[in-house]
Order: sequence, then structure tokens, then C-alpha cells
Amino acid sequence: MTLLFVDSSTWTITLLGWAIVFCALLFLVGIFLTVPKILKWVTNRKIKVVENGQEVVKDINDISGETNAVIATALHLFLNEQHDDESNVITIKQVWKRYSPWSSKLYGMTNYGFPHNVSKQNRYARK
Amino acid sequence: MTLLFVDSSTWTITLLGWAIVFCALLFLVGIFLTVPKILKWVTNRKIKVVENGQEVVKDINDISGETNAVIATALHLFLNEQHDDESNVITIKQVWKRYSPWSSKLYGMTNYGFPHNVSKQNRYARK
Amino acid sequence: MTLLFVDSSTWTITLLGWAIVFCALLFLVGIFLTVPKILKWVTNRKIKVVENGQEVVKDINDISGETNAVIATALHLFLNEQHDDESNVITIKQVWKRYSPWSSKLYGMTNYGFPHNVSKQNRYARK
Amino acid sequence: MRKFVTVYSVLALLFCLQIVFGTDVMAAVTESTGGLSAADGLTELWNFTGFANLHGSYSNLIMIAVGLFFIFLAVKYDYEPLLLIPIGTGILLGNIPFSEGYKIGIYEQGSVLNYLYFGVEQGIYPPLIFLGIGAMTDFSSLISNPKLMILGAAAQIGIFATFLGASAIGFTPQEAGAIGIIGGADGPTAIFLSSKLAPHLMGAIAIAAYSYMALVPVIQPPIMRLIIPKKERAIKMKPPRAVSKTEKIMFPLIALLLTTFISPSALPLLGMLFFGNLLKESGVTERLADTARNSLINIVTILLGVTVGASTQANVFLTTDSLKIFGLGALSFVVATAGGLLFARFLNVFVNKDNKINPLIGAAGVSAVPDSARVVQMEGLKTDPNNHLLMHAMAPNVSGVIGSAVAAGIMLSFLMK
Amino acid sequence: MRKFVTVYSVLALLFCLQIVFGTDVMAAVTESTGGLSAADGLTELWNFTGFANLHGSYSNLIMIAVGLFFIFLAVKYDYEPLLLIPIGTGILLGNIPFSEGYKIGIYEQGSVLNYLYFGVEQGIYPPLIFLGIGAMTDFSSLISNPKLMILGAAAQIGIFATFLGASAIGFTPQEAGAIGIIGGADGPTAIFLSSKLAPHLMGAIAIAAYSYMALVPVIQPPIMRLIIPKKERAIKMKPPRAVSKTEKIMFPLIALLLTTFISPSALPLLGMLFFGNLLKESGVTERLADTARNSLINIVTILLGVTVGASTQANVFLTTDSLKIFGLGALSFVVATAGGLLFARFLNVFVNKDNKINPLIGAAGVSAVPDSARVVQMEGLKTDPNNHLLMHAMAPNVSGVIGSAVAAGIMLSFLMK
Amino acid sequence: MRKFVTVYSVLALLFCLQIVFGTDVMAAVTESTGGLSAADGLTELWNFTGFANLHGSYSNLIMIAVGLFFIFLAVKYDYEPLLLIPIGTGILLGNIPFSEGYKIGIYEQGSVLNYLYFGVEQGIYPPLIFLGIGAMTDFSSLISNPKLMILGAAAQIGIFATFLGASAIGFTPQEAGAIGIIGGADGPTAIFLSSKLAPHLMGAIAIAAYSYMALVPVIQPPIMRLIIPKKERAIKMKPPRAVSKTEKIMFPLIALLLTTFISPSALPLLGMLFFGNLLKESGVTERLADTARNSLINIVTILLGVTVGASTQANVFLTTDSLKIFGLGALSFVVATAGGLLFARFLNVFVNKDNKINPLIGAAGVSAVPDSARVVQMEGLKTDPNNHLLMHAMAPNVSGVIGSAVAAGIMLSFLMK
Ligand code: NA
Ligand code: NA
Ligand code: NA
Repeated sequence: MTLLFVDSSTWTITLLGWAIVFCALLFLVGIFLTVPKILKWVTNRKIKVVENGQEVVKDINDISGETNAVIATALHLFLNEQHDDESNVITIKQVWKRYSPWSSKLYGMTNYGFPHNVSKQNRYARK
Repeated sequence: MTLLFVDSSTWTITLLGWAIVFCALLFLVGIFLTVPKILKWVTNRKIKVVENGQEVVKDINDISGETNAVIATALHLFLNEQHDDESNVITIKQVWKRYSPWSSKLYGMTNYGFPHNVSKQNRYARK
Repeated sequence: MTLLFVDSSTWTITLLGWAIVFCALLFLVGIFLTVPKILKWVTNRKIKVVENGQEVVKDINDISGETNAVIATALHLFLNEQHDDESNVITIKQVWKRYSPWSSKLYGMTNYGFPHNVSKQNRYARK
Repeated sequence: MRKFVTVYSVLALLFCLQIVFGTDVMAAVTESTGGLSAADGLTELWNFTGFANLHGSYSNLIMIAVGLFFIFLAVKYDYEPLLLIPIGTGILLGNIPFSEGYKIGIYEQGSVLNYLYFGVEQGIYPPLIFLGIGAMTDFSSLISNPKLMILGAAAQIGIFATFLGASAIGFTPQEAGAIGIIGGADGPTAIFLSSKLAPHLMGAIAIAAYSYMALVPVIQPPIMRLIIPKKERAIKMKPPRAVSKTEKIMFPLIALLLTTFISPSALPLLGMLFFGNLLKESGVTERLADTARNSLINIVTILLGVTVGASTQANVFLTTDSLKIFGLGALSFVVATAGGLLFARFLNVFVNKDNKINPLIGAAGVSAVPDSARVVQMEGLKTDPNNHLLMHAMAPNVSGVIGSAVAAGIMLSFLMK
Repeated sequence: MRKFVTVYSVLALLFCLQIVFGTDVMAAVTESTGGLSAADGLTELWNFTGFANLHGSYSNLIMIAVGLFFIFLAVKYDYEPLLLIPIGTGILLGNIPFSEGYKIGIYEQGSVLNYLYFGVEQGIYPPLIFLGIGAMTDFSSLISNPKLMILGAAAQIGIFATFLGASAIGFTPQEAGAIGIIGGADGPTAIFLSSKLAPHLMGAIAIAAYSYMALVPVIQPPIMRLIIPKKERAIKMKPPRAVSKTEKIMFPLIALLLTTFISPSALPLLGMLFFGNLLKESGVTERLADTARNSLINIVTILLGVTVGASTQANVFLTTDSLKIFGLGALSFVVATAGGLLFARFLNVFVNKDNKINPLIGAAGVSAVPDSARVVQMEGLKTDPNNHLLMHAMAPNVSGVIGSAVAAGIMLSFLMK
Repeated sequence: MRKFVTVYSVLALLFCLQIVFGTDVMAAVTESTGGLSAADGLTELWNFTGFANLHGSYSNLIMIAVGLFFIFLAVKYDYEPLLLIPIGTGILLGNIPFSEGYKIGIYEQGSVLNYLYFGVEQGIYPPLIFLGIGAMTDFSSLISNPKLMILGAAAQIGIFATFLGASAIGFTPQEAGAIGIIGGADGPTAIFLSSKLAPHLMGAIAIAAYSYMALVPVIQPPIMRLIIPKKERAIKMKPPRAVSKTEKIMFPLIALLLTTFISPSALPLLGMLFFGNLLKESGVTERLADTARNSLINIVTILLGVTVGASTQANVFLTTDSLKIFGLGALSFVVATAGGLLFARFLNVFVNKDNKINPLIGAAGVSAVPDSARVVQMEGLKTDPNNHLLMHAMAPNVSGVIGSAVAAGIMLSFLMK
């Protein structure tokens, strides 16, 4: 039986396939909407148990998004700056590291970046 | 022939096996008790040969254990301190490195930690 | 037919083989003698096109070898110095890293060099 | 120096003459002599060279040009260089003309390239890449706003639409399934699926998938502007909530169990993806995560890229099928993008005014992590220079990876064997 | 948001119903129709899901719970996380229920997990791990006080006692030998030996070995307190002498030659262990040692852990044999610990008063590096807060590794084939 | 302590007696008893030990001495330690005497060493090492003065002269080709070629190649002083011109295409070499280049070294063929060096006075990167302490690598199968 251009099983696979992908992710959506609630409930209960005299329930999971955004941005800026300096240093190191004629033993393969008995390096010179 | 619960070959393997393990390690013990003596003798002979006029034999292998312990402890303390600072730095770097949205190209896979043509990073922005 | 000690095909392989190796590298020589000329011509044409009013042709490819040598030497000296300090630091780090008794979990296999929840390390102590 | 140029010119001339007159002249010259004379040897050797093995056909040269173009794109425009440079070089290696029977070609049993290709043929490399990706990916934005995850499902319509299209133009169901996965915008998944369903098309499918992934910044923006009205493009979304460490550790475990229960055939991909993420988030296996996202993924990327490239040997690759696959691939990217965008608008119908999502982030559902999320950010900035959508776009972006792996598993269940 | 919860609930309900009524209802629904109708397709797909493949048996779910528990132990209590997290995740991957014949399961020819498992099956991974361990381990404490080495031999009684016990309760000699090695407290050695002698028990043996290694801080202290009187626990040992570089280089060479001459079957393990140590101590191959103890061992650990975990597929793993193996494993750890402790006390009889050893360090002879040495340190500190035994305990600890590898070689010589 | 020495002495005596009286006494003792008695067991076990398997032949002990000597050279004189230590340890591992049939030896199907040796046997490791070498090597000095490249071709006369010599003394053409490549002074190329042409000689060829490479600082200087007059040794060369980034990126691409078109059989080697170099020079794939020149090459170096070493199992290795190969190897190094030097003098005839090259750099054409370039530098300094030839010598040095890989490809074309 040909439905439109292709036979029915092709249509079945197409529609059913997409539907299952949807279901799978919907499942995950559902779970990840409930997980934080469960966690919050567990945490709150613990806090209640601990401070059972006063029952001070602090909602520690609810740091506002804005606070996070501010922290994230600050961190981002700080780290970006960090990165620039770092990459300069690394550039210089890389140049040194990669400079094969001096740094190589097996096809420019040395223990570069590792401690080295310097006197050994100069052996040929002293011979 | 069943000796106790199991047949004799099982007992043979058990006792002989353990005995051989013992022998193997006893051998090593023996060798490593003699090796330092040989090394000391070789070293001393060399020193004697060199200073054959005065024959000043210094037992350079016999640094006392206490001295070593003191050095080791000092080093340990120093390095532990070292480590704390280092791990802080690394923590920050790791945070930056792992921050996928900004640092990634192939599924968050970039040349992070490597020199980079910054202008290229901004290409899409300038388009 | 035996020519000298060996048959003629051996001589063929010997002489022809060496000749081909020569040709292959001669080819490369030829190309790498021409490539920079082409690149220079392309660059110059671009500059000409851009500054078509004045036609100031700058030969930017022709930094003199002497200049390069000076830069290279300076860089080399600088980096060698760099290296010495660096290798000292690394030596110390290595010592710390390799000190198995304290740094190991699976046969001295730890997350060394990575941020670590220090409190966990001391768990057994507190137990 | 002049002398060398001369020598070189003579040699070049000689080789050119050979190309013109072909090997017949050479053969004639040597046929008369006996033994392996110098002329004989030269002919024999000549027959081995790539020049001789071109056989007057220029298909290999075309592929070499393609390989050089890939490398050019990567170096000049920084389009997915970590993929395009190995693949481009691989195309060169796979298309040097050679004599068969000497263990050179990637399809010859016992050649080095053939051994390295084994991990592609058997679908071993893709899960290892997913392990590294898992150890790199931060799923926080997805955990903090799980609803956005279904945008990653919506965009998978590209896969199924392409499956339909490929079936309609005459591919077998297995081939159509493998071609469809191009719409998943996910290289390793595409290689994994086509290694199982249609090994003979793998080269074309992989090259198409990676090419379009590299071209995401070119393909998506016009579609976005067409489908999403300017007003909706300006919607600002609320910043995501903080995600606790416990949630981050639980995510890979729950997602692993759930997705592989639904689609066990995707187990190698999803299992490794979430395993990698657990290594990262557990906080106690940092050294393993570090190796997974550095040495291991780099080694596998090198080997996968160069062998996938080399698998495009002209005689296997230059077919009308490959052309069709490229056409279908383009289609699937367009459909996937449109699917994501439209579904995002559709979702807004059910959401109250404060929680509206910016439909642009629907485009990130095709995965192609993180390029499509970046494109969303750029388009967002063009409408409102203060509207940063990147973090929000990451949620559909990573869920697109999960979605297309699930889809690959479903295709396998339906079509394998 | 509310809407999603609703949708999710409906779906969950649907799946639960399926589990209750089984696939028969579904099959009945679709049997009447011809072609691959939607209902057909759904049935077919359903038959592929993990839910359908549970087949009403809950053994897979039990194993999944075990896997999650391993991960929990690693994350929460930091018990050997580098092993328990890969193994735990592997248990999950191996126990997702699947349809056979689709190259998913670890025991199916051609599946990705099967390819990765090859290194376990053939005993290739353990020597590579030993290479990395050798490149990490500092044998100084052992070189400076070689006598302590025999404590590492004494504790190997656990291996042979368990061999005896396993034989007594009906295992074949080969199986008994493989089970005995659990008492060696050495994961790679256990995997290596059981891959040769009893491949069908490898999962159980490996899991038992790693579980008890992770539980060393729980198992050993009571035995130590039982066997060693408080007065002897307080013995202070002299600080070890300095060890020269020459000795450190000679150690791996001499130990390699001697141990492999005595027990050539242990060559893959001991050869690689001492090769790694030579790379470390030679001072001229630092870059190789560095790779051996980082990238290489991490890659192998990931692959070994996840495949050993996955090898515990419920239908293979949940047998009474596995239960017996776990029982024997516990026994062997107890016997090994007791053996080390008693031998240490016995040794003290022959030693003059100044050179007495603290018998607690005998417990470190079981290997399980460095956990058992740490346990000794803790117990020592409990008796006298100024008595640091860690360095002394490292000597029997590393010699325990050598001892159990030698024992494995002897078992192979006696029992293989 | 005294007691332990005593015990040890007794044991040692016991073992020595065994060696003297042989296993016959032991056998006689146990023949009379039935079942696996203790004496039986001891005999059986004894038959497994390396002591018993020496069988009175001391060839294994000779090889062990060679292995220890290699390690000594590496540690004491720093001669190529990254190669000599793995190879030396491999020689030890391969020459521990063992009973056959227990999957221990490198030539036994299914042993760990045999699995690791697969990459040597099939020529897979050498291209991966070339990938790393490419990612390490800076071809600038060669690009800036391409003329010097033909010195790298001149020195390849060593390969062909040795081929001729080996044929003359009775080796088959295939064997002669594989032996000739020792003159290429290039370990991976030698292993690659002999794995294809003469697998049974690979151990000897690889050991010869690596030994002479390690001895370059001893072999070359006398030849240099003999052939080059002092006046010519003092020639100062002009500093090389700057090389642009574009040229550096174009170099691997052009060189790859050209050399593999001429010699497609060398594709695995040259393809990977230039691929690695492209990863390095492209500037956009730094993380891949970094892994190629660190983790990847280190892992492969470890595995290749140890298995090549182990392949020298005495019964396979200690033959007159091996001796001849060592002789031919020495010859080929001498011829190659002389060839490079003489051709350099010859070149000077065609060059005007200002552009004269220092003929010493011809010696660097044998490759053995970068040792022979260093030797040139040292010899240059001896003549004139202000004449630094290192950079100039690097050009023939790296072109020597390309040259010998091309030569290997030509040998394959002529001789394979
Ligand atoms: Na996708
Ligand atoms: Na042990
Ligand atoms: Na060479």
C-alpha cells in the first residue's frame, strides 16, 4: 500500500520515530522538573529535623537567578582577563618547546618540560 | 587420595605455591641486603684509589636516618603548602576551562589552554 | 646475467632507486624555490591594488637574515633562562607529585594536580 | 640557484610528457629488452607512481581539490578546524592514486589506513568521542530549565523528514535511515548509525554531516529571520536558576537509565556520553575526566578524521548517490532548523507572558554544539545588543545531541539487519 | 510547567500499564493488522525497549541498584572512586535490558562494548595498568628495609587459603585458583589471572576484588586490634636509611629478572610493573613515565572499569557461584590480613630489641596499595599519636603487589590448560 | 639480618645445585611417587622456572646482558634513552626463559606481548610515530634554504649501497632491501619496511638501526675529519631568511602530495608525517598537535620499544644473519655519511663564492634527527668556535627523513611480494 510517495511502513517509522524521541525527552523534562522539588523537600526536612527547636526553614536552593547572573558575569570577566595573560605565557613557552633544533633528541623528542641533568646535555660539547 | 577435605594435589599447590612466593621474596630480600654493601665497597674503593696518598675513606652512603627524616618532613610541609596554593589556582583555571558555552567548538572542544588568534574567536560577532 | 657480484636487476634497483629519491627531493627543491616568489608576487600585487594611487611596493618578505639571527638569539637566550627557572619549579612539583605514599589512592593513583575536597582526604583520620 | 630551476624544469617537462603520451610509449621502449633492465625498472616504478595510476581519470584530482578546500576553510575561516583539517588531509591521503595489492589504500585488507579505519567501520570511535564530549559538557543550563529540552526533540524532525525524502527518491530503508541522521547535525552519531545501516555510504554521509555542521553559521541565520518575527526575536528570558552539585551528579545517571531503557540501541553513544559527564561531575574522578576530554578524545578525533576523510576514495565516493546525499543533507538541516524554531513559537502559546521563551533558541535544537547556540547568540544580539541568549540556547543545543542519539537508536531498532 | 507534569504523568502511567499487562496485550492489538502499521511499529519498538526486555524478571534492576550503590559509595565516601565509578557505570550499561542480535550487549560479537572488553578478556589491560603503577610507585621504603618485604609474602596466604577453601566447596582447580587471587587484594592481577583460568567467573571475581579493596578501611581495623596487643601496636620503628639513585635504578632490573625467572607466567604483570618503575627511576625517560602514569593508565582504567562493570550482565552474574565467590573473597581478605599480622609478630622473635618492627605493618602486606598502608597509619596513630607508620607500611604494601603477581604466575603454571 | 643472609645463601646454593645437576635428578626423585605429591609439584614448578628453561644454553643470558648494556648506555651516557630503555627492557622480557604453550612469549599466539607486537608486525606503530614527529618538527630551515634538501637525498646512497652489499653476500632481494634501510638511520622507517619485506629479520634490523643511531656521535666525527679539509670545515654560511606562516602551512601539503605521488608505497609514513606537521603549523588544531606529539607518540614509543626489544628472543635472534646485518648496518652508516659529505663538496663547485655551503652539514643528511645535526654543530665549533652550523644542518637532517621514507616506498614498489 503506497501512501503518498512512500509505503506505509516508512510513514510509520517517520512519525513513530519522532514521537518516541519526543516522549523520551518529555520524560526527562518531567523528571527534571520534579527532582529539584524532591531535593528541596529532603533538604528542608533535614533542616527541620536539625533545628527542631526553632524550625527555621531556609530555602537554600532558591538563590535568585539574578544573583547567579551577576556572579557568573563577574567570574567570566575575571577569567577572561586571566586567560589573556596566561595565553601569552603559554605562547612563549610553546615557542620554546617547539623549537626543534635545540629541544630534540628522537626527532625533536626530548624530555622537554621535565627536569634534566644539564651536564648531560653538554656532553658532546665536552668530548 | 583425599587428605582432609581436598585431594593431595590441591594441598600441594597450596603449600608449595605459598612457599615459592616466600622464596621469591626472600631472594629479593637477600639481594637487597647485599646490594648496598657492594655499592658501598665499590664507592669506597674508588675513593681509596683516588686519594691513594692519604686514604681518607668517607662513608658517604651512611647519611643517618634522622637527617633524612628531618629533610623529608621539611620538604613534605613545604610541598603541602605549595600544593594548596597551586590547587586554588588550578581550581580557577578548571572552572574557566570547563565553562563549555564559551570555550567550545566541537561540543565544547577548543584549543583551550593554547595560544589562540583572538580575532578569529570574534569573527561571528563581526559578521 | 651477472654484472659484477650481483645480477642486473639488483643494479637497476640500486641506481634507479637512488635516482628517484634524488628526483623527488629535487622536485621539492624546485617548488620551494618558486613558492616564495609566487607568494611575493601575490602580496605585491595586492599592495599595488590597494594603494593604486601611489604604488608603494614594500618588500615585506625580505626581512634580512641578520635581523632574524639577532631576534632568534635574543629569544633563545631569553627562553633558555626561562627554562631554567621553569625546570626548577617543575622539579619541585614533580617531587611532590611522585611522592607515592601520600599522594596515592589506586597504587599511588590520585587526582593529583586537581582540585580536591580536602575534608575527604582526612576522612579515615576522623573515623 | 638558477641551475636548480633548470634541472627542475627539465624533470617537470619529462613527467608532463609521460602524462601526455601515457605509459604505452614507456612499455614499448622496454618490451624488447630482457631481464629487469634500467628501462624496465623505470617502467615498473613509473607504473607505481600516482601519476601513472591516475589512468587519465581526474576524479582523484577533484577529490584532492576538495580536501585542499576543506583545509583552506579550516585555516582561513576557522570552520570546525579540529574536524576539517583531519578530514581534509584524509581526503588527500585517500586519493593519492596507487597500485592495488600493496596494502596502501584504506579499503585494502592489511593496510595501515585499513587498520585505523576499523574503529570507524565497527562504530568504536564515536562512543569514545561521546565519552570525551560528556566529560566536557556542562548540562547546567538544561537542568535549570528542563522545559527547553523538548526543543531538542522538535529539531529532530530533520532526521525523520530526510528519512522520508530519501525513501521517496529510491534509497532503501536502511540507506534512508543512515542519510536521515545527517539532520541530527552530529558527526559521531552519523558515523555510528551509517556504520551499522549503510557502510557503503558512510563516507558521503560523514562528509555531508561535517560539512553542514561547519556551515551552520551560514545556513541558519536566513531561516531564523524568515520564521521568527522581529518582535519575538527581542524576547528576553529570565536568567536560569542555580543548579546544585547533587542535581548535576544525578542528571547523567537518570538520563542514562531513562534514554537507554527507551532506546537500548543508542546505548554505546548515550551510555558513554553520560558516563563521561559523570566522570566530570562526580568530583572524585577528575583525572579520568581530564584524560577523557583531552588525550583520549584528541587521539580518537585524529584517527577518526583522517580515516573518514580517506574513505572518500574517488572511485567509491564520486557517485550520483553522494550528490543526492549532499542535497538531502542540506534539506535536513533546513527542516531541522525550521522545526526547532516553529516548535519554540508553538510552545509560547502555552506559556504565560513572563515565562515566554525567545523562539530563536529553537534553532539551537539541531545540536551542532556549540555552533548553533553561538548563531542564536549573534542573531539575538543583532535584534537587541543587550539580549544574551547563549546560556539559554545551550539547553536545546545539548538536548539536541541526546535527541539525535535516541533517534539513531530508534532507527537501528527499526531497520538493522 | 504544570502542563508538562501532566503530560509526563500520563506517559508514565502508560508505561506502567505496559509493565503490568505485559506485551501480550500489545501483540494482540496489532496481530490482526497487516503491513507495518503504526500499531505494529509501536509493538516492534516496544519490544526493543528496556521495559519490554525486562521480561518480568527483576534481576537487571537489582544489578542496576548495585551499580548505583557503587557510584554512591564512591561519590559519598570517596572509596576508590577511580575504580568504583567506572565499574558502577559499567554495571548500569551492562544491565540495561536489550534485544539480542543487535550488537548491543557486551557478550555479543561485534558490539562496541565487546570490542572494548577484548582487552579484559585477553588480559591486555592489566599489564598496561601495572606499567602505569610502576611509573608511579616509589620503592624506596622497600629498598631501604628489605626485610619488611617478606611481610608481603606472608599475607599471600590469603590467596592459597582461599584456593583451598574454594576447592573444598566444589570449584574446579582452575576456578579455585582464580577465586583465590581475590585474597591478593589486587584488581589487575585478579582480572589477569581469571581471564586465563576462569573467564566465566571474571565478572564476579573482579567485582569482589575491587569491592573488598574499597572496603579495606572497614575490614582490617578490627582484625588488627584482635591480633596485635596494644603494647606491640606502640612499637616505634627506626627511620629508614637514605636510598641512592643507583639502588633505585637497579631495583626494577634485579627484581624483574629474579621474579620472572622464578615465575615466568607472571612476566606480563611483573615485567610491565618494573619496566614502568625503570622509566620513572632512570631519570632520562621522564616523558614516557609521565604518559604511562597519566594518559595511558587513565585510558586503560576507564576502559577496564566500564567493561568489567558491564560484564556483570544479570543473567551471567546473578548465580549462586557469585555469592560463594563473595563469601570466599571476604574470607581471603581476613586470612590475608591475619597472616601478615601474625608473621610480623613471629618475625619480631628473631630480631633484637632495637630493631623490632611494629606488627601492625603486617596488615599492609595484603597490598591494596595504598589503602591498607593508610589504615596501618591510622591504627598506629590511635595507639600513639606520634608514631607515624605510613612509610614503614609502604614496604610490605608494595611487596604485596609483587607477591600476589608471583602467586598468580605460580597458579598459572600449575593450573593453566 | 644475619639470619636472612644465611637463609638466602642456602636457597641460592640449592638453586645452583639444580643448575649443575639438571632436572634429571629431580625427575628421578619424583618418578617413583604417584599423584601430584609435593615433590611432583616442585618438579613441575621447577620445569616452569626460567632456571629450568635455560636448558643449559646460555644464549638467553647473553641477550639479557645485551639488554642490560643498552639500559646502561642510556642511563650513563644518555644515548637515545627514549629508545634504548624500552628496547633494553624489552630484550630482558623477551629473553626470560619460559615453557612454551602458556601464552608468555612474544611469538606465542594470544600472549599479551604478541597482541602489543601486532602494531609492529603490521607496521601500524611507525606511521603513528611519524605523526608525532611531524607535529614536533620545524621545517623552517629547510623551507628557507631548499637547496640543502638534496643533501638529504645524497646520503640515501647508504641505503642503496647496503642493498647491493646485502645482495652480494647472499640475502634475497627482499631481505637485502630491508637491511639496506638501516642506512636510512630512521627507526620507524626501518621497522615499517622490514615488517613488509622481511618480518623474520625485523628484530635484528630494528636493533641495528637504533644502535647505530645511538652511536652517531661516535661514528660520524672521524669520517667528517677524513673527508672534509680543515679549510672547508671553517666555511661560514649566511643566516637563513625568515619563513612566513603561509609557507609553513603550504609546505606539508605540497610535500605530501608530491612525495606520495612519486612513491605511493611510502604513503603511510609520509602522509602521517606531513599530517602531523599540518596539525602543528595550521595554528587552529593545536590541541590535536599537542596530543600527537605527547601522549600519542609516548604511548606508541613505549609499546614499540618494548615489543621490538622482546622480539629479539635468543633462538630467533642469535644467528649469523644477525651478525651480518650488524656488519652491513655499520657499513651503511659510513657510506651514508660519506655520501652526504662528498655531495656537499661537489655542490660547492656550482655555487658562487658567497653562497658556499659548509660541507660538514652533508653528514646531517643521514637523518638520525637531531643527533647528526648536533654532531655537525660540534665539529663546526671545533674548527671555529664562532661558527654555529646547527640551524643549517637541520635542513639536510629533516630532508634525510623524507628521503629515506621515499626510498622505503621505492623498495616496496620494487620488491614487495
Ligand atoms: Na542533533
Ligand atoms: Na597482594
Ligand atoms: Na634518512
